[in-house]
Amino acid sequence: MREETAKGKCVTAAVAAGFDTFPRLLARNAATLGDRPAMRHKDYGIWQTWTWKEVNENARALAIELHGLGLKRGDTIAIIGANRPRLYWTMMAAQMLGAVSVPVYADAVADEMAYVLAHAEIGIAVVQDQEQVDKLLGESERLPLIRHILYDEPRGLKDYDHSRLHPLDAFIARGISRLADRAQRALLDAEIAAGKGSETSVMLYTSGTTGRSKGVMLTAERCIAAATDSVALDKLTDRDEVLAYLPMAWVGDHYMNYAQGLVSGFCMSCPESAETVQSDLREIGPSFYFAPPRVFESLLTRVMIRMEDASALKRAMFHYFIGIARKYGEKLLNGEPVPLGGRLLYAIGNLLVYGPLKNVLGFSRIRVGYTAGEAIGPELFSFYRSLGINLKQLYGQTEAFLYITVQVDGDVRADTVGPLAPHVEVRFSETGEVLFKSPGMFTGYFKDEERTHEVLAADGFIKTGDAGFIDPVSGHLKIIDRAKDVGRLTGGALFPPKYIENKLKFFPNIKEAVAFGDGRDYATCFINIDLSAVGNWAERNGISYGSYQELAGHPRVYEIIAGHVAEVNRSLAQEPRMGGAQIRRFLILHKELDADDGELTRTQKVRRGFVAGRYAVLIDALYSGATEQDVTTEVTFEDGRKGTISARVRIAEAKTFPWRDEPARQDEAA
Amino acid sequence: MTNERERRQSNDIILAVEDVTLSFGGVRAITGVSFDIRKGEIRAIIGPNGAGKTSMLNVINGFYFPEEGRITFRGQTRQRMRPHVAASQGIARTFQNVALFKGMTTLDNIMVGRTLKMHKGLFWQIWRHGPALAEEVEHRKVAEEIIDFLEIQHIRKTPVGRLPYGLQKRVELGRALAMEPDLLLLDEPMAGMNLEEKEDMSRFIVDVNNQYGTTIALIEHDIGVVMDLSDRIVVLEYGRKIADGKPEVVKSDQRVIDAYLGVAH
Amino acid sequence: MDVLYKVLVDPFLQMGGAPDLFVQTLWEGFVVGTLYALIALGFVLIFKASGVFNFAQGIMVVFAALTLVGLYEKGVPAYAALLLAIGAMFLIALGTERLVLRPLVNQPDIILFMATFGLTYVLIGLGELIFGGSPKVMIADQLLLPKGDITFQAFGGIVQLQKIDIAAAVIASLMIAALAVFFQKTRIGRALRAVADSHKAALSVGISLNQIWVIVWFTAGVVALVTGIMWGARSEVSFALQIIALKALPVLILGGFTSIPGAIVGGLIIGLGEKLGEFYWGGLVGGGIESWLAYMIALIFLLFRPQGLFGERIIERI
Amino acid sequence: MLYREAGQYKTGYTADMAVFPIAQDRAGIAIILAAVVLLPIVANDFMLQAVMIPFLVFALAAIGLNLLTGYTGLLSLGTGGFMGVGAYACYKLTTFFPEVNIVIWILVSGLFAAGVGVIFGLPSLRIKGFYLMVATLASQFFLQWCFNRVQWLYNYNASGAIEVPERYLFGWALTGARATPTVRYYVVLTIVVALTWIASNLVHGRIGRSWMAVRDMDIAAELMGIRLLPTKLLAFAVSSFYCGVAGALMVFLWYATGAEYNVFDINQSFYILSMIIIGGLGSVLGAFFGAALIYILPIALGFAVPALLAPFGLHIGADTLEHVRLIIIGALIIFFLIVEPHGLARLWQIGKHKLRMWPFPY
Repeated sequence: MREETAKGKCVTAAVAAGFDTFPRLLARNAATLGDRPAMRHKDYGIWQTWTWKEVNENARALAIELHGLGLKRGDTIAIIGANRPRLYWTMMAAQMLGAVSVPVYADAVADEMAYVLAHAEIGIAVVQDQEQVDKLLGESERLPLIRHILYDEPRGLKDYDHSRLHPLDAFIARGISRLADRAQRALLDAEIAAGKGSETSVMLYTSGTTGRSKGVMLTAERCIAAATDSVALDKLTDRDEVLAYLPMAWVGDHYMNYAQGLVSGFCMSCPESAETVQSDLREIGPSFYFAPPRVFESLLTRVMIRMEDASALKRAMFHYFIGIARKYGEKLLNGEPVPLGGRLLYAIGNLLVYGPLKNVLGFSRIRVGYTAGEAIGPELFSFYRSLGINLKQLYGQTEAFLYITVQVDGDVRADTVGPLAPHVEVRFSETGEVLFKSPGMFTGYFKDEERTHEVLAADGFIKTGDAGFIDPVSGHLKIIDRAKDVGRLTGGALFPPKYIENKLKFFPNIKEAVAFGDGRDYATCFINIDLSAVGNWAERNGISYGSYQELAGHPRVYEIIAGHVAEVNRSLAQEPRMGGAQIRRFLILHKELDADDGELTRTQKVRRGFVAGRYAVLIDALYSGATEQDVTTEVTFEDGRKGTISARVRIAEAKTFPWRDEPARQDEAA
Repeated sequence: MTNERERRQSNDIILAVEDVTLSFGGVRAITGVSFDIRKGEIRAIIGPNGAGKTSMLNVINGFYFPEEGRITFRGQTRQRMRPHVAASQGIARTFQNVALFKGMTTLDNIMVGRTLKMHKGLFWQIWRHGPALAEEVEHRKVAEEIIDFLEIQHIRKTPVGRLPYGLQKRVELGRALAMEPDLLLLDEPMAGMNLEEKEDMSRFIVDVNNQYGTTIALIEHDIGVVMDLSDRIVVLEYGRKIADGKPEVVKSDQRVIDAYLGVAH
Repeated sequence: MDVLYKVLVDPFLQMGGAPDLFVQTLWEGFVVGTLYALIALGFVLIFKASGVFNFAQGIMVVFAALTLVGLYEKGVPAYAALLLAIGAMFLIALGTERLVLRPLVNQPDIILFMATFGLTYVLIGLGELIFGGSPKVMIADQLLLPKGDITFQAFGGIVQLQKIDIAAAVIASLMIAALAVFFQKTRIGRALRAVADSHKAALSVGISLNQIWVIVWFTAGVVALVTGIMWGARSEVSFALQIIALKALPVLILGGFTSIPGAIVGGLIIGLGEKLGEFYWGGLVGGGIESWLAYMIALIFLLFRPQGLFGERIIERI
Repeated sequence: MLYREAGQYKTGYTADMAVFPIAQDRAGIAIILAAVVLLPIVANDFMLQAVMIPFLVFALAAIGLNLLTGYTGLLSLGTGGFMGVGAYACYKLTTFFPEVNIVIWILVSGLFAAGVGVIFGLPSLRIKGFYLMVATLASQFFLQWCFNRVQWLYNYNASGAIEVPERYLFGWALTGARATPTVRYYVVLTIVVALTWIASNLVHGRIGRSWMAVRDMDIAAELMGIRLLPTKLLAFAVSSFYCGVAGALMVFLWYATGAEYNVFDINQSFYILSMIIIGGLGSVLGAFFGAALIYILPIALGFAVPALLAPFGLHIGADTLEHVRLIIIGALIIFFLIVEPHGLARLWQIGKHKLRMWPFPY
């Protein structure tokens, strides 16, 4: 059964009826949406497009060939590369055979990758290109299990030994011809029929802010159930368009694009390359868009920088109307009353600024936009909303696949992550940690009973590791910080580092910030300046610099940052229970925190503990009262070579503000 | 990799130059030079400035007419022929100082390389629908493959005049490739490039020879590049051939050392 | 057969039959030729020094003559008018350098050519605006140019030479001689030659490029004035002259854009060719072929010698 | 600013290679077309007869010249001559075969112009640049001479001019004294639009690319296998065809009564050339810009200037205005060469790019 809606065939209603594995959903879409576009890929200059029928055919062809390679129910198969239709098809194919697909971060260094592949007991790896093939062959003695490697792009692989290497396209071609034979078809259909929703369909390795990453096992039916809820919530239909640009290994991509795509039948477009995401985004103009806060952040930074070069008149107009937007934009979006004059000004602004701006950014057609992964600066958040982009926050994690809370249209706030998602339950531990039960929740970590138990409470709730509370006013969930990170100053005042860092990071000039203070007398922080923003400022002010390090150390840069820190302190002073956590002293790091040095996770989150250890000398200096400190750090370059850089880092005092001291953790009772 | 190439290239001669002599108003540019190029090999022509290298290429693709000597390309011997004939027989080339069509985009430049392969006449062109358009699309596909091959997607629709030198050289190579030549003449493909660009370019040259099995004759000053790119090298000096053979042989040839390696750098 | 006779045989019989007419025609051609040469000279001067193909040379001729006559008609004494006309040419040179050449420096030739093309429009407009579009009579007497003619018996007939023509030929020759001296002997002249070779060289001589351009355009202007006077005196001063001035182009093609002797020889070839052609062959096709014969001669000539009479063979390099 | 390109992605090469890939542009074109089609409803005869028809005719000629000079890089001063060929050919044809519809003859006469163009294009193989320009002058003056001296061309009329006979199209008087501007306007419009479309098709295809290749770097073009002579001759042929048709339209649908040989004199060539210089070499659109600026602007001034001066008791005669017009054109040419050597078309492109990037500066 299917309902017709204005936006086209709304297939979500059909889900309940026994489509409990992805292969079944695919088959359904091929039947009901046959010739509607399912996937696009910008290749050879145009958006190559595959209909649901074709996708189904190709996936089936791959499946039968993988079967030929001996891929069995319960086996694992690795998928490594940028978002490519063929790689998504292999996922589908694997699931047809009841195998578990394990997407792996393509930018992981060979060592990291080898660990995951070994741990997941991978027998067959499907990769994008030569780069990945080389990684695998390089680590082959650590990966004895790998029997076959399939690749998408033949470039440069011509002269490789092809006994274990296979080009995907040849595979598909062969599979299609093989499926011409009824027996083969029957065999495949049998496999699909044998599939059970309760089987693990995908395993996502969470990069984990601590320790080695763990394989989160998700079952098909739960994934589909979760996706079905959110699809219904946001009324996604086969008329929607998304751009699949986030790492396939990340839950966000698997949920937003893969699961929701198969459930709702919308079209998923893969960018030409990482460099062209922006222009591809502009071309596609997705109607459903997800991006982590850092993306919105850097985007805003770039917007501001580009506007700096505009003519004075244009700049004035731009800022005037942005002001108007800040005043009325969100109200209009939330359907709150706005004076006629305001509506008029906003309309003009929309013609002159918002419309064109959204157009060049590729946001014109966004109907539903989400951000999550970490708290987003309120200013930043409302900036996009004020342009008329229906941007919402959600809170979730891999173990929950994905939603725990999600904001609904018309009731969106910057400082909360929204009410509970459909069919989700939440409770709080006495320490204020959030625990949840959700439709999509995982079945455990692969080969890691112990850690599974760590997070799985006796009553079947899952620990999020985040501290938060339900905001009495809105009834929305409010996340303060990682539970274990929320600390106390010796004075007893609360110290939520993330919370502070996010406030700092909203300033375009500040790229990354790491705050310290737990068990100390006062709060301090490291800061990474944003090279593009500050660099641009430096050019305009005729300040020459040779390197990040040089710019970071520049006195005038320190002035600017000090100003920002003071701003943050002011706002902290005004908030309940946060006043004590004002930053007293800070320093600007001599190098950018980098995933290759293990300072960030692959999803660009700070590895707090690691950083603290690595820069202990600097932290000591922050509390010793020294005004500068020498430090030597080992770094890893793109090509994997190691080297060291040393610097003398200046330490600055920050302006603080008086605050009304309140009794600690009173509204946490909620 | 190298053994791969050796496997690919056979011993049959694709082009033979026999005691060619060329002069401009009495000035001798080339004197009685003979050498041959084997199918599928990368052949380098080196020599000090004014040794007649470029003139040699110009003779090969019919831009200059030699006074004496014969040129045999794929079995056909001739003394003089027009450049466009050479082109139609499968000889493409790039130029010492980039000779792109400045007013046109990267894509259009490459499409020009397809001209010889396009046949729909004025009548169809007028409508630019049906056959003409079909043909256009078909060749656009080829062009896009080349663009993809040379990794210049991002400048597809940029007028080449605005491109940096290194990219222009790459586009020019693309334009030549679009002709699907049997013999590709490269006149100092890496002149004025920085190290990284040089590495890219040599990778592309090897890949071309590899992927499409194109025979390549190139002039290059960077001895290092020449030595590890080419299968065989001809050395010219003052329009005369002073050495010919495998890199290692040429490198150790005394005359070459005196004439060139010694002084060039 | 008959046609062939008319074209290939008859004209030569006529020449032989009436040598006096033949000489007369030659003379005509010679005079016209020298004047063409004079206009061409203007082109060459500018092209040599600034690499500009000065399309406005023709209108400069007209404008110069018009100014002279126009001023005279407005009551200015002849010689004063002459000086003022020279002054006007200087102003044009100055204006052109400031408003056209300087802003367009380092632009491709074609652009500069187009600019002089715009200049032409401006000068036509100005000329008509100030002095009106109607033809004027050159003030030959006031400038003490000779009138009447010399006739003498020769070649079995009467040859008649207009004095003004003789004057024209003489003055033109003087002019050319003067320029030759100017170029060979004077410092500026040498500087100009240097410019032709390379702009740097010119600077080394210690004259700014801008100055040189002004000088050259001014010189060309003076040449134009002289041409205008002579031509005006022979027929009349009108804008039609501008079209005739275009005949300098084929002359240039024969002579080459940079060679002064080339301009002279070319001018004579065109002048003679044109007159003879018109007189002996024009009749066959209804006359008036003067208007295009010059170009045809140049065209045919080009096909055999693209680089011109004195130009060198170009070897294309890539 | 007006552009909303997000979501306008191309899933096929046909769409990607379209002349107007952006929806907003297509909309714009549609609006303009609608406007010119509906114009006669609001416009008076003067507007049609003295402004629109000539504008279209000149634009067509300019396109023709632009194909030769702008796209193929062959400088030509023979435009007037080629236009003349068209006009005279059309006259002879329609007087020989009065029964055949004049519109057909107008188009066919273009072919004659093309033929002549090819003949005078032959030298272009050996000579280039200014030398070639002089060669085209030869054609200009020779043809002009023919129009004047070869009486057969104008049927030995005493006046020595073409006298346009009355011709009809679907019962409407199309040429001659009784033809209304509206009818003539529509016919001219149709022909010009159709030929413009064809021109843009040509320049966007293989032929156009070969032309531009020859223009930008003829040696390289030859080494790409492009044969210079045929390519250049084709350019001459097509260009002359356009000029020829323009000439025929000029005499039969603009003047509508007759024309003398000197209509097609060298000044006509200069006039058209100045249009493509200002409009922009190597741009079909530029031809229209150029025609508009060079032809319509002065007319506008013709009304504006006296109106402006009248209050101060100043009055300008028509001829004075004509002189001023020349000065203005000349000044404009120089001005544009200085500010933007690539003409209005380039300015338009820049403006368009700014609109697409709005609010960003680049």
